[in-house]
Amino acid sequence: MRALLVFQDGSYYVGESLGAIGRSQGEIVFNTGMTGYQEILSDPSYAGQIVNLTYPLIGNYGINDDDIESRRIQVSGLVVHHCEEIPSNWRCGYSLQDYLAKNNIVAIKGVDTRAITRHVRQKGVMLATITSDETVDEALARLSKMPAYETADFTQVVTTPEPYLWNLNTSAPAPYDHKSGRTAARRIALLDCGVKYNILRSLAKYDCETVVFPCTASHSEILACKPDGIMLSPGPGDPANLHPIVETVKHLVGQKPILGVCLGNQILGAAFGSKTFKLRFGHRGSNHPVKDLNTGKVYITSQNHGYALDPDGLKDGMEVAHINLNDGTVEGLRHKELPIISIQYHPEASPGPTDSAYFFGEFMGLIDQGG
Amino acid sequence: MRALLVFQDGSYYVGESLGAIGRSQGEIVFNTGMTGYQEILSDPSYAGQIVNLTYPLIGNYGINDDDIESRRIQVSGLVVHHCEEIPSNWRCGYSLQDYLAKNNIVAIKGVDTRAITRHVRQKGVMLATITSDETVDEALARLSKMPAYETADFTQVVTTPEPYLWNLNTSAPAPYDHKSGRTAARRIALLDCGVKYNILRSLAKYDCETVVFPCTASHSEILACKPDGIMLSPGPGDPANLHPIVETVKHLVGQKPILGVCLGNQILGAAFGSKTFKLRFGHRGSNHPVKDLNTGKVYITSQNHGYALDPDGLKDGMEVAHINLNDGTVEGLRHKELPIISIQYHPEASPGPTDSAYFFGEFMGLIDQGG
Amino acid sequence: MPRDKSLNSVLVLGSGPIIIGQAAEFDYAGSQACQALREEGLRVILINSNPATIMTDADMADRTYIEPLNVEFAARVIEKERPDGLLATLGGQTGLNLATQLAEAGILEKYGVRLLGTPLEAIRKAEDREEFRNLMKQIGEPVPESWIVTDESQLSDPASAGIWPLIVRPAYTLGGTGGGIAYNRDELYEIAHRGLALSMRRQVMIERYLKGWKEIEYEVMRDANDTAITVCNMENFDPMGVHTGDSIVTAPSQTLTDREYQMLRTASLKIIRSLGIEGGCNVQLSLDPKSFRYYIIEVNPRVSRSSALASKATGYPIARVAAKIAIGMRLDEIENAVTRKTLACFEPALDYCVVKIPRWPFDKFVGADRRITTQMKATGEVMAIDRTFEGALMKAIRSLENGIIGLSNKTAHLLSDIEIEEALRVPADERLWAITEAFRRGMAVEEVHALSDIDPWFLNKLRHLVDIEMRLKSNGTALVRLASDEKSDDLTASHPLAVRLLREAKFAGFPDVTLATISGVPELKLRSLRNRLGIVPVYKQVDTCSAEFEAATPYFYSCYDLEDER
Amino acid sequence: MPRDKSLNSVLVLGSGPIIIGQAAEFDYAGSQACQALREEGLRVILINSNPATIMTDADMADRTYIEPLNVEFAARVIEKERPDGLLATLGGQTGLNLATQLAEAGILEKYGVRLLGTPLEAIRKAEDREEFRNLMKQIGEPVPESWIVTDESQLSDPASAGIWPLIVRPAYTLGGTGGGIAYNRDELYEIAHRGLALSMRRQVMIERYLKGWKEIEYEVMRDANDTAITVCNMENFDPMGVHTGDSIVTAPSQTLTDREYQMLRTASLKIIRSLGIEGGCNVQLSLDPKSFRYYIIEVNPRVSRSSALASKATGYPIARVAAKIAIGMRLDEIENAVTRKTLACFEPALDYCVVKIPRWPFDKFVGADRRITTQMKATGEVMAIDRTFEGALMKAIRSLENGIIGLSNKTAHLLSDIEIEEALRVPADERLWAITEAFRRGMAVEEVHALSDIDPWFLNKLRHLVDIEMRLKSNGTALVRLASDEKSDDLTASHPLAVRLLREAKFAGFPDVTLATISGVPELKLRSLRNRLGIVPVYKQVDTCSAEFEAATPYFYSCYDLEDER
Repeated sequence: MRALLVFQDGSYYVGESLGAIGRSQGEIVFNTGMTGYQEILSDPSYAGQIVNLTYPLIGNYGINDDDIESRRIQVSGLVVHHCEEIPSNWRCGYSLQDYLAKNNIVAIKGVDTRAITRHVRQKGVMLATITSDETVDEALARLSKMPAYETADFTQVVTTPEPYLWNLNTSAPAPYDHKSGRTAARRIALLDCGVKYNILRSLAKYDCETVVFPCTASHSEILACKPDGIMLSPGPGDPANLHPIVETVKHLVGQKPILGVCLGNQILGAAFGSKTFKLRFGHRGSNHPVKDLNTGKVYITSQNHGYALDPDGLKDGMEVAHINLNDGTVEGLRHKELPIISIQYHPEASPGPTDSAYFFGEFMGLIDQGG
Repeated sequence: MRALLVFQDGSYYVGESLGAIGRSQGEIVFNTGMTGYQEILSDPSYAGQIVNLTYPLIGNYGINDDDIESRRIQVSGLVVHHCEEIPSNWRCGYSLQDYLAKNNIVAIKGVDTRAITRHVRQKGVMLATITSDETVDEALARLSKMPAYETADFTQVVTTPEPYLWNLNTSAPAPYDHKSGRTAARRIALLDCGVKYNILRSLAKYDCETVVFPCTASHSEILACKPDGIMLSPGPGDPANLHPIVETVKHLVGQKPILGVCLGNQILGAAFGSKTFKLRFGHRGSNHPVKDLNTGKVYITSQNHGYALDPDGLKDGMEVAHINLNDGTVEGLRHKELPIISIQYHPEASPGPTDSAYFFGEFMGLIDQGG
Repeated sequence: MPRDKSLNSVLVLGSGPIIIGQAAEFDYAGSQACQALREEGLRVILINSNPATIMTDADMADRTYIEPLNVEFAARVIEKERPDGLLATLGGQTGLNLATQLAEAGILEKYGVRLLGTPLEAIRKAEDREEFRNLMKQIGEPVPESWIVTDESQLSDPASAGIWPLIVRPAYTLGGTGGGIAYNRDELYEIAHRGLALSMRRQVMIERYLKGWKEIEYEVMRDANDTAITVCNMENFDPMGVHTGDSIVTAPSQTLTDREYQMLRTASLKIIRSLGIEGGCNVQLSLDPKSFRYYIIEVNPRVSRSSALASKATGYPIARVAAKIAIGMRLDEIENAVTRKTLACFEPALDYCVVKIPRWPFDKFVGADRRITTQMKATGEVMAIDRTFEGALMKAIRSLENGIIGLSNKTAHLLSDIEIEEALRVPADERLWAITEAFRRGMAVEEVHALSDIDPWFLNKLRHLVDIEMRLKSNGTALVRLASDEKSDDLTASHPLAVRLLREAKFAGFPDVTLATISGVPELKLRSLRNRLGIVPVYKQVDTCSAEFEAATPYFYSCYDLEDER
Repeated sequence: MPRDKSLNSVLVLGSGPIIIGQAAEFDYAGSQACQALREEGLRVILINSNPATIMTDADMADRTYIEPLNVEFAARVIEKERPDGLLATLGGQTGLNLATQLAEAGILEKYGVRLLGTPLEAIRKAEDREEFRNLMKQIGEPVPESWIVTDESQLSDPASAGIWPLIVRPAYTLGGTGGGIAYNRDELYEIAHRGLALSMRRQVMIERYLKGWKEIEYEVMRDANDTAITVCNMENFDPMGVHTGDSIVTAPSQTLTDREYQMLRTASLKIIRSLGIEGGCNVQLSLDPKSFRYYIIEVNPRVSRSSALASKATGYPIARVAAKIAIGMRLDEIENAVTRKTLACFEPALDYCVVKIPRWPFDKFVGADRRITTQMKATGEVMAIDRTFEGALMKAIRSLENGIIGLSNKTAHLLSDIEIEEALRVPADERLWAITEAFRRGMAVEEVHALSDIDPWFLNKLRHLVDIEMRLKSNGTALVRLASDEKSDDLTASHPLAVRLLREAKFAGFPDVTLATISGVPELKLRSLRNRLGIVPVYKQVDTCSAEFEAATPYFYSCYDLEDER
């Protein structure tokens, strides 16, 4: 069935409907990773976004039960060049189109995803819609009434409604009882703005149990679980909307070692006086070079963010520790005295290179020194 | 047996004796042709010179009875890198070393002919000697007493003692009887300063019989044979020494169509007011590009000359018609009105490319128009 | 760190004559290296003996020596030229061997020549079977279990290891005869017994037989600062057992999940780091199609034929970057020559599919054994790029210039059903066309997979192509009608199914000439029909970054898609 | 005339995958052409499908298309890019065929693309057997007499022509079986009868058989102003019957008198002029070793494998110059890239001897027929330069990298006398070593010549090498004595004969390792002995002009001579 991808600026692409029939809308972004569509679909940081995948053959290995990064599909919509109908992989449970349909995701295939990428590169991200029952003009009219991406606080949408626990024995959220004893060497309190399960899996591998708190949790609720360290998760949306969370974090600073990842990095930056600005088309993919300013070493990182920290406002001992080699933006912070580190990219990978997994180890070091 | 090649400037090369035992001396020059050593040996223009052959494998095809360009070996000496003892060619009569020995030519082999070429290129041609029974100092002392190459008139040495006739029926000089009738369409009178047989063979192919006159012949002797055209042959030595011949030629100008080749070109130039100058290391080889200024066409030519015409003095209607593309020197003249043409290179080839054979045809054209 | 300023001149070793298994890729790599070094102001001295290459062109190096590539001649050149450094990792095995010999002979030390790039130690470790196995064990990377057996009593080790099947190869026999695959203890003893008798030195090698496992390659690079990246991964169409140079290869991998991709990527980077390679390196891995188990098969501690393919498939100039690394530069100091805006320190993101097909010389060696095994037989290769696998494959077939332009070769249709099965089972140069013929005869993907072990993903793509072919055949009349419809204003509206079929066929790479033959529509008419329908190809740029950044280098491929980029 | 200013952009066609008989030389030629055209300010567009080449490097052309080399894809690129010109004579047969097809399909005319360089008409004339024969007859150049016979009654023509022997080849048989050489009328009828029966189309080709004739090649160039030059001539070690790509080749010719050389040169230039070629061309001629008779065998109206060899043998960049000629420049307007002082309009003068040896893939195709005939089987080649034939040959052997380092291969000594004779008679890849073995066994040059038809000049050189080998063997003690003489001030005076032998062996290219093996003097000791004696190699420059002019390009080879030039 014919479907349309219509951009806020009036440009549109004709393709075929994929997944559910209907309409989806969001900020259109592109991801240049060649593998990992399942992880992308379930990454909460894509909430409110339609993701255009630049690799043209999608769905080759289908969908499996393991490589899922949150409790549901998080993207608003998906744009692919070709969707493989007969996937091939030993873990494959269902095909991508069945998965999308089952989860009611309105996607589109058969469009020139490279042209779309080039358009976004040149014009910047913007609102778009996938629709199978409207004319272009109708879709545009609807788009014009949609609130801007920046106006929504998507962390509220993706955060866990209740605290939960994750440890080596779980491969999914387990109920958290604040009275129950520890099951691992360290306990991490995680402020969930849109955590990916692989962060929790990675922490578990370092012999940590993680208590995941809704992003609305207060600092005292968090500290009440007696964590050895605190982690600020990745998440979707404009960091400028997250004033309450920043305030929470300000109260946590100095209490425990803190690790911020992605949105967590920006929240920490905000807590230390910095502001964020929107990137024209963000960083989304598995091949971004990041330099550790301390060691001079370069890591290939998995990224997914549309905003960057302005380093100028940083104060109170916080300094830039990593930069992106492509555009020089801030990719990580480190406090001169306190055990606080953060990176803008994804040590948990999934999808993408696992080069930065060592960063969890650094956090463990801070915990073990401080504790 | 050990032999030496000693240069006037004191440099010397140790090799092995080739051909006759003894001493030879002359101006050392190099020839870059890769074939044609037999023709070179018998080319009268090399009189008074020791020829260094740049191609390192000499004697491969031996010596035959046909490819001889005059009645004897003309070079003073020969320098080769390697002399093949067992030649291979269907026409081969004897090996090069036997031929040299039989003809009493003192040569040298086993020397670095490329080093010698480079030396000559850098220092210019000079006197040298091949010797198998002297020390370097003895040879140098002897060289220092030798008259300079420029002081000798080698045309006197190489010219025919008596007039002779060459036509299609002869493959060697035949007696010339001035009473006998013509045997060919045209009769050419040739002033022999050191003619190569292939000039005579070439003329014969154009249905010419040639009467070859000693270079001392007077213009009236020459004209007495009632030629249709007059040819001035190539030859050895410094053209500045040839005043009497130049005077003879001045008397021939305007009488008959004239073709000058090599030394003949220079003599014609002198007859029309030009002077010659010595080239540092001459033009000797089979690969010199010459441009016909009239047509713009370029010909690969066989060359053997150590002097060039200075075009500045040319007068009385004579003009430069060909130039050398390597160094821009004069390679041919043409009279604006009279049927006089000349080239500095060898239309008869032998050795070398036959591209310029057409020049004999041009001469025939002048004869047939004028006669 | 900018380039090592103590280096003023570098000796580059060429690759000698072109032989089977070593074609122009080393000429390419060496030439790129010469240019890269000169770009950095170094004086380049070159030795090579091959006239038919651009590398021995007079202006490629500052000094070129036309000499044999051996210790004696190289030592002389070193003595004369006194280069500060020697670059040997870009001339294939020839250059590498010569460098090793020069070091062992003490020449490098004597004249103070530093071996640039990968240390010899690393090369030795990668190439010596035992050392390599030990290193892999140290770093916890798996290699296929193997035993060398000289006596039947030693068979108890492999027999009791519980690994089946095992491949048994007698050492030192002519043409490797007498080996076999053992699926159980009895077969092992039987085959080994026979093999020991046949081996001139009474020795057989027994190894885990990775039947049907996927063969995956990673091209990795590392600088002296230990920054390491993967430039490209590739997946072989032909599973284990066929030399990668004789395999049809796709880039990037098609059937790996991100987890599998990253697992093998991580292993490859671990290996390049453990070897201490400074420059490029090729890691070949074998992956179980049914689990996360994998084995390291081979490591080429240098730029290889696969690197050349990876370079052209991604736009990333591996040899150029390897040369700069060799003189001390870091990946983050080298410019991305394609975008000219980003750095060499990134991993190319492809937004197209690359297919390489080998070109074999069996047209010239009529009697030769056309089976393809672990020893490479191809002389050359072609590469095609498209937005679909089908399109890239069809283009690559046409690039072979062997008279085959699509899904049929000259012989497969003559084979009996039994012969087709055999042709699927035993890899040979034209297996591809035996597969298409099998689908024509109604064989199922599962059946072809059972015989060939080729991943169903690839087989489904081939079956898709055969499906289109068959639909074209049965829709000849409809296509003729479509092509003859001069009246309709909107052909798509009046012939929706025929137009869709035509579009599908073109997107899948069917050449007009094939469409014409099958449908009966003359080729010219077909072309004008396509133009009316707007089914025309566009050109897209190879830019190393999936359009994320603007690229400066104009390197294009055609495809049936929307936007033309030029 | 400077380059044609109406040209702004040029499409260059690459050569596709590497196949037997077409190696990296077209990559070389095409890359040189791209550079030459860009040097003149032209925009270069390139199509190629081969990833393993430097030509498809991103910075070789202004736009690179990775596409199949066929009409459909090329037409599209032409439609998009609208090049002013098409250069097709540098991509081998692939490029030439494609250009012809593009012209025939009307694509060039439709888009106003001019075919640059040699006109298609000339290409057709050179490649069509009948047209070529007619043209040669018109200009009075001889081609071997030949007849196509479909019926025995037609045999009277060749039978009565008085030409013997004749080679009879049945058309359309598998592998060319059933032919033969007829030395008289009876044999002709017998063989032709059999051949007609075997031919699927009842057709045999009968041709003058040039048994034992020399095979000579000239590389010629011509510009649009009709200036024509020969860049290089080459003489095949193997006489007629072996493809020049499978022959050992020397440059320049060694056994031709100036008269023979010029006769064939003149014929070659006449041919390039009569064809109207603008660019490079390769003329293959066959010369009777016993008279001035010759035949034109073949003309390649384009840059070929031989051109690459000729370029490297002389230093003259044929492809570069051909590209410039193609855009309208004249030979006398193009700089000599080596001297940088003279022009491309001259004929290189060599002051060294070049030997090329093919590299065959028989190590990889164990069962293949190793005989070398008129269809090329080599994959690569090596070239060596020295001041002697012996030295160049020995260096070339060492460059082969096939384990043979001198006058002995691994098998010739195992052959029986009868087998040796057979190995001399039937050309195969290792005939060279059968010859040296024959000399070892005391065969005379005349006997080897009678069996092999190889010119005695070459055979004498081989015998010279074997002579040295044998003298080394019988002088082991003397050499050991010489090497152990630590006291003598003047070794040459005290061991004159031993020193002379050593010098002769080194000048003839014997490697130290061979000398050590034969003489029993350890290699290191031998080397230090050589140093004491001053028997050390020097380097000489390849300069296109035999040192007549100073050269700017540093392109070197080693030799045992006096002056080192660096």
